[in-house]
Amino acid sequence: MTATARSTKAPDAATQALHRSYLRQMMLIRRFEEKAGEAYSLGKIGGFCHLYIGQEAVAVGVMAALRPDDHVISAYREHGHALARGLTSRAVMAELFGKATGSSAGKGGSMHIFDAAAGFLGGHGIVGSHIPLAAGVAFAHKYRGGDQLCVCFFGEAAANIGAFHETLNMASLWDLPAIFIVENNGYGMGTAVSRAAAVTNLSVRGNAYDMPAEQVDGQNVLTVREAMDRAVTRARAESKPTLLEIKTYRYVGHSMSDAAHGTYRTKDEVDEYRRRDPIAVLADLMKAGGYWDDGRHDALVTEVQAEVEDAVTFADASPDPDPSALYTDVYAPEGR
Amino acid sequence: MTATARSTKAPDAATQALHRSYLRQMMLIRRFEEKAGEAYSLGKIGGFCHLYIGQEAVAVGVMAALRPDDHVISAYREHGHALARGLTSRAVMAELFGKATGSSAGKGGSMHIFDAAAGFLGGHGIVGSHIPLAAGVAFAHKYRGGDQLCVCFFGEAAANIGAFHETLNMASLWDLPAIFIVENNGYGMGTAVSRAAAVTNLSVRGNAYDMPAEQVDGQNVLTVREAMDRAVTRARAESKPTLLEIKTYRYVGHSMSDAAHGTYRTKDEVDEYRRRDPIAVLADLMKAGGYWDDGRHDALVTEVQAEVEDAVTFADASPDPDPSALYTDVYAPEGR
Amino acid sequence: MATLTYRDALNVALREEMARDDRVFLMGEEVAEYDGAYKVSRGLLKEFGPKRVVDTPIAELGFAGIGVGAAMVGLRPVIEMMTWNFALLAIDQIVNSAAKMRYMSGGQVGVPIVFRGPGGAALQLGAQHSQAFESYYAHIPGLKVIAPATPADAKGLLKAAIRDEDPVVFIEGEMLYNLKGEVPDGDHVTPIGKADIKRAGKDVTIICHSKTVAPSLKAAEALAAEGVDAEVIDLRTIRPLDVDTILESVARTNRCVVAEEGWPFAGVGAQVVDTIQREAFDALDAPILRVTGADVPMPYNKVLERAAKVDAAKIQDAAKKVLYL
Amino acid sequence: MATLTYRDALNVALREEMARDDRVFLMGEEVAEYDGAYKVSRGLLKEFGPKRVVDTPIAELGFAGIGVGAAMVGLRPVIEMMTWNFALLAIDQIVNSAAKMRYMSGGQVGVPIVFRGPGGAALQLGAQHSQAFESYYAHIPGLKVIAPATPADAKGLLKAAIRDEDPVVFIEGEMLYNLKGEVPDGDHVTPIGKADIKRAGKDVTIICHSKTVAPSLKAAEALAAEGVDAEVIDLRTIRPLDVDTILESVARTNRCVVAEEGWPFAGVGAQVVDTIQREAFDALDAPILRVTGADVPMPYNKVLERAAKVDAAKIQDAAKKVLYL
Ligand SMILES: Cc1ncc(C[n+]2csc(CCOP(=O)(O)OP(=O)(O)O)c2C)c(N)n1
Ligand SMILES: Cc1ncc(C[n+]2csc(CCOP(=O)(O)OP(=O)(O)O)c2C)c(N)n1
Ligand SMILES: [Mg+2]
Ligand SMILES: [Mg+2]
Repeated sequence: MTATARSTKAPDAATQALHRSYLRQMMLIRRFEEKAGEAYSLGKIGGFCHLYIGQEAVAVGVMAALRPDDHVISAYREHGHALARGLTSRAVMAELFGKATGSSAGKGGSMHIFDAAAGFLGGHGIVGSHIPLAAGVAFAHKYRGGDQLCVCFFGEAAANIGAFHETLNMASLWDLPAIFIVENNGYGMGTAVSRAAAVTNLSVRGNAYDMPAEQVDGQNVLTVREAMDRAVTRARAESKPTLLEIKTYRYVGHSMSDAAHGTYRTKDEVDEYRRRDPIAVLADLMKAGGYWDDGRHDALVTEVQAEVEDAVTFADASPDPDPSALYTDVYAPEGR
Repeated sequence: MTATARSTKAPDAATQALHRSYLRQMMLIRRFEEKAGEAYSLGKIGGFCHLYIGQEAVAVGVMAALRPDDHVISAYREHGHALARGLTSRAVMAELFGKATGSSAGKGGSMHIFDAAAGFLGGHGIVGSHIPLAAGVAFAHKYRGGDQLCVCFFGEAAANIGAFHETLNMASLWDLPAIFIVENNGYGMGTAVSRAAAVTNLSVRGNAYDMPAEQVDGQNVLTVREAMDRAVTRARAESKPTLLEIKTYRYVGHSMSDAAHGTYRTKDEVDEYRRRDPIAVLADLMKAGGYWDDGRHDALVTEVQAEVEDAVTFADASPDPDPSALYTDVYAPEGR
Repeated sequence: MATLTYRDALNVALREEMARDDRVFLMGEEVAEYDGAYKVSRGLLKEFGPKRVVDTPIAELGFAGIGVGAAMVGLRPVIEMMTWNFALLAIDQIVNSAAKMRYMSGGQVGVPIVFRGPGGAALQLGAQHSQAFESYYAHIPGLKVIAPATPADAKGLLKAAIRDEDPVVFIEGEMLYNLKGEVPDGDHVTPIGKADIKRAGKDVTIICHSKTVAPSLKAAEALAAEGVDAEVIDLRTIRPLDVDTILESVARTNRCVVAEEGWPFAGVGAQVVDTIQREAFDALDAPILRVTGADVPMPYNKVLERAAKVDAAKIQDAAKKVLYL
Repeated sequence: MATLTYRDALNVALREEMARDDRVFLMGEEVAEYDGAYKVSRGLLKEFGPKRVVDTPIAELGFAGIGVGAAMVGLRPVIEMMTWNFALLAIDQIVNSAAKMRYMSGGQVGVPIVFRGPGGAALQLGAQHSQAFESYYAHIPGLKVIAPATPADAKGLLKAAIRDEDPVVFIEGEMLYNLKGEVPDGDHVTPIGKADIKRAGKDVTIICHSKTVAPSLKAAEALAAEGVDAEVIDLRTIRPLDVDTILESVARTNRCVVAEEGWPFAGVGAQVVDTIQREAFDALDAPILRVTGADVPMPYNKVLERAAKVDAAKIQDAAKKVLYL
């Protein structure tokens, strides 16, 4: 039985617990992002704020396949990745609020969430710029001789920029343990993938670098996890990179200043995708297996709701960075 | 009968004349480059000087398929392209000598040969930087509604840089009448293609952009011409780009400061390639057809030799640019 | 004379130039179907169609180069950089292709192109999205660099830039897009290379451009209340620099402050200072002071960001210092 | 103390640092099997193997970023730019990734990396291959910028750069590679941020760096023959600038010339001038003059190229002007 197949037979207890944890993470990200959207409207969060609503299964399925000593790097739509990697809701929310208790001490913001201890290396705002960084991290892992790997998340529109090409070529040429995740949510800002890429099946670009590549259903967290398991094995056992194009959708606008629909896509299209919501897909599968029900679901809703409320309270109550922080961290402290 | 097939039957007179002109152009380029090498050793040419010896069939076969109102753009190994496009030996040699009579008035040099009237748009020194320029020229042709096209020459090593990727994607997405010629001479400076590109058959990269692509034998000028005819038709009739990987070899070092062999390739390898010399390949075919012989060949050797000697005499006798030229051409003349 | 926002003034300039010359086209990310990330190109797709208003993939280096190529054969591209921060990816094309083509072709091939978009910081966009790169482009022979501060100049200078035979780097301000002002109707073309004396004064010259113009004027008002009569010069064009206007002013005021949004080291202001001390050494009664963005990557936090930015108080303060007040 | 070329001094520094710290690796085009386009890395592949001396494809943006990524997790990459002209393709990684990482991560992630290679013009390489970009990098908070002029400094400063916790832009000179000089053996580490008084003098301060040091010293000799005692200061580090040494000198000489290879507008010299006039206004007896490369793309022709470049005569001339001679 593959994990994705619908089944009335329940999996073992460990698997059930795993599924519950995936569900919790996805629900947490969803609630967190909704709350971030509200806080943005209240002016508590500034700048650009790119929400991850609809794409949760990608972050959760990917992270599930990793070890704590692996590394993860992402772009500006990274709140979900950070939470799935284990950063606390408090640290992420406080960063969005620009507070000293934030994961980047309030200096990074929504687009630059970092947690070195968790192996979470940002949050990067220049499209595609972190793709070579990921290869560099993988290069270091290989250099040191360990079997760690580096995962890199980016959008399908980023696959059209030069850094993607240069990096995938080198990663394949040098057999670097990197996994490149194209989150194909169909749009780069207002531009549909078919208006930006001469091939819309982006996984075919793997051939140009002799890199194993797959297209993956990104609405089912278990499918994502399975594809990742294959890629992780390839990285750890053979030190080889993989390109995973994970098909997903963002329900919300590109950023807080962009409407969810109306300009470049229809409400119908958004509704259509919402019908295969990643949270519902997993919850339904668990229910079908008999190890989930509405009661437990409601309890989990309450639980993540409480966690997010606590994060907001914490962020609200946290102080701004000290004014002196303006001039620290430009360079290493003297004498280090 | 295809033009490349060996045959004892002679083609018609027009074709014979065409073949003679290809042969002459290749021989002229060969002799021109040998002479440039000598002049460099004498200090008459400065800076970098990248010779085209061995690759002549590519330039000649490609240009043969073009119209005068098409455009051609190249990198720094472009003397051969310029001559094949119809720039005079005098203008090119004088440019290498840095003289006022040079094709770029002595301000460009070996890497920056231009002739706007001939549609020859340089001579560019940053690897890959002219690939988007070519697409831009093709964009302009399409914009204006004509059926002109733009040909872009670059080395196989340039296919690893970001500009290649970004440009080929847009050229395909927008159906631009551009022909991208990868002159795969096996090396980028001292780096063999297999040490720089994760795929050594570079034509497969066309798939990543849904762009028609071919691998072509670059030692036979007629094969090059045929492949170009297909690409030209595609560009003119359908306004579609093509990627042609033309396999060739440079007999000489990367530039004047690089030995022909010893560091990164063996003398045997160079000798091996010399055995399929593009000039000999065509001359043999013409001889087999009965419309060429040693006497005519020797006369042609003398003819191109005289042309090149004249070019050197001309370049030598030409003046340096006026000192005031230092400050002209930075901006358009006032009031233009 | 209509009252327009800076955004709409740019839009009008684009529209008029596109109507006037069918070689002009606009290309960039989200310029067409989305009407522009900052809506500068609103309505242009509808009016001129997809041939002349072209959405691109995210490929700054590539489409900057495509613009240069099109300009080499006679079109007049306007290439929008969604912001100038992203143009670092394209700077090779701007510096090595656009700026040098005419020279290295011995005068044969000009590149009449405009690269435009917002530069500098908006609000809380963090380190990678809050940079002012005027000095980078102004460093380069072969480029012209323009940074308008008002709706009228936005229109007049963009029209001039599009008509120019040489590559122009045109740096707008996201924070200025909503600024309203009187804009002359019709063919209002402002000459490139001419500074504008925004306020005449006799005690101190404040030199500024783009986003530092408004705080400079505010500082001048505050100074007036303290009995100091400040002259405010908006450079408008950074390269070529209007040295005459600057020197003429400093010859009268004998004191000078230079304000710019960007970082201090080798910024535009450094060049202005160099020029003045060299050409007007004896006129100076005090060292020239500069007011710049803090010499740090831009922090996200609101309070820190405010502290990092140039404001009227800092300019006022500097002006008083050069007056030894 | 051995006599080494500048090239070999760099080679020794790389070799010693690679032997000392196995986190250090060298990456770039042709650095390994070809022994370096300019042979700076000669023998390193043989000694340290392909894991630590890595040939790359032509992909400046990509391998600069790979270096930054490796540095983020604790390696100490030395990334060779075949020349700094090509680094414009990689400047986004240097400015937006390397320089800002520590700050935007709130101090968590440093980037101990060295980007190095030759900058400026060699001989007749034309417009795209003859550019000096010190001011670009020095503009950026988060970067350190070094440009050594002698073999001893090449060794000592490269070692310091490799040991530094922050990203360093290290600009060599192709025209200096064959320069010979005494180089201290062993662990010779020159502190970053300290200028070097190459010649003491009392009449005028000549500030220079990299390729303008030799012509400055030559100019000083010529001036001595005319009875002028010039002090020559080699900046060595551009950022952070050694303001103390500069000011101390100008306080004594009261006159100053700044020479640099690059273009004038917002160059390094502009910042030096700005600093001096601000901090030592009353000490100055004449305006500071700058000697720079001509404000044009570099021409290929030998005669024009010579006219475009800084030389001793131009520096001497400027020194006499500030002395009103
Ligand atoms: C180099 C660069 N160009 C443009 C932008 C502006 N921009 C930010 S996000 C974005 C769209 C990216 O789309 P995609 O890669 O599909 O990711 P998604 O937003 O869908 O997650 C653009 C154009 C940028 N940040 N960097
Ligand atoms: C962006 C950039 N990086 C590096 C160089 C230095 N360089 C000049 S030619 C060359 C090799 C190019 O090889 P290829 O593209 O195969 O062309 P070929 O020389 O074989 O004709 C290199 C690395 C450059 N000019 N530009
Ligand atoms: Mg997307
Ligand atoms: Mg090659």
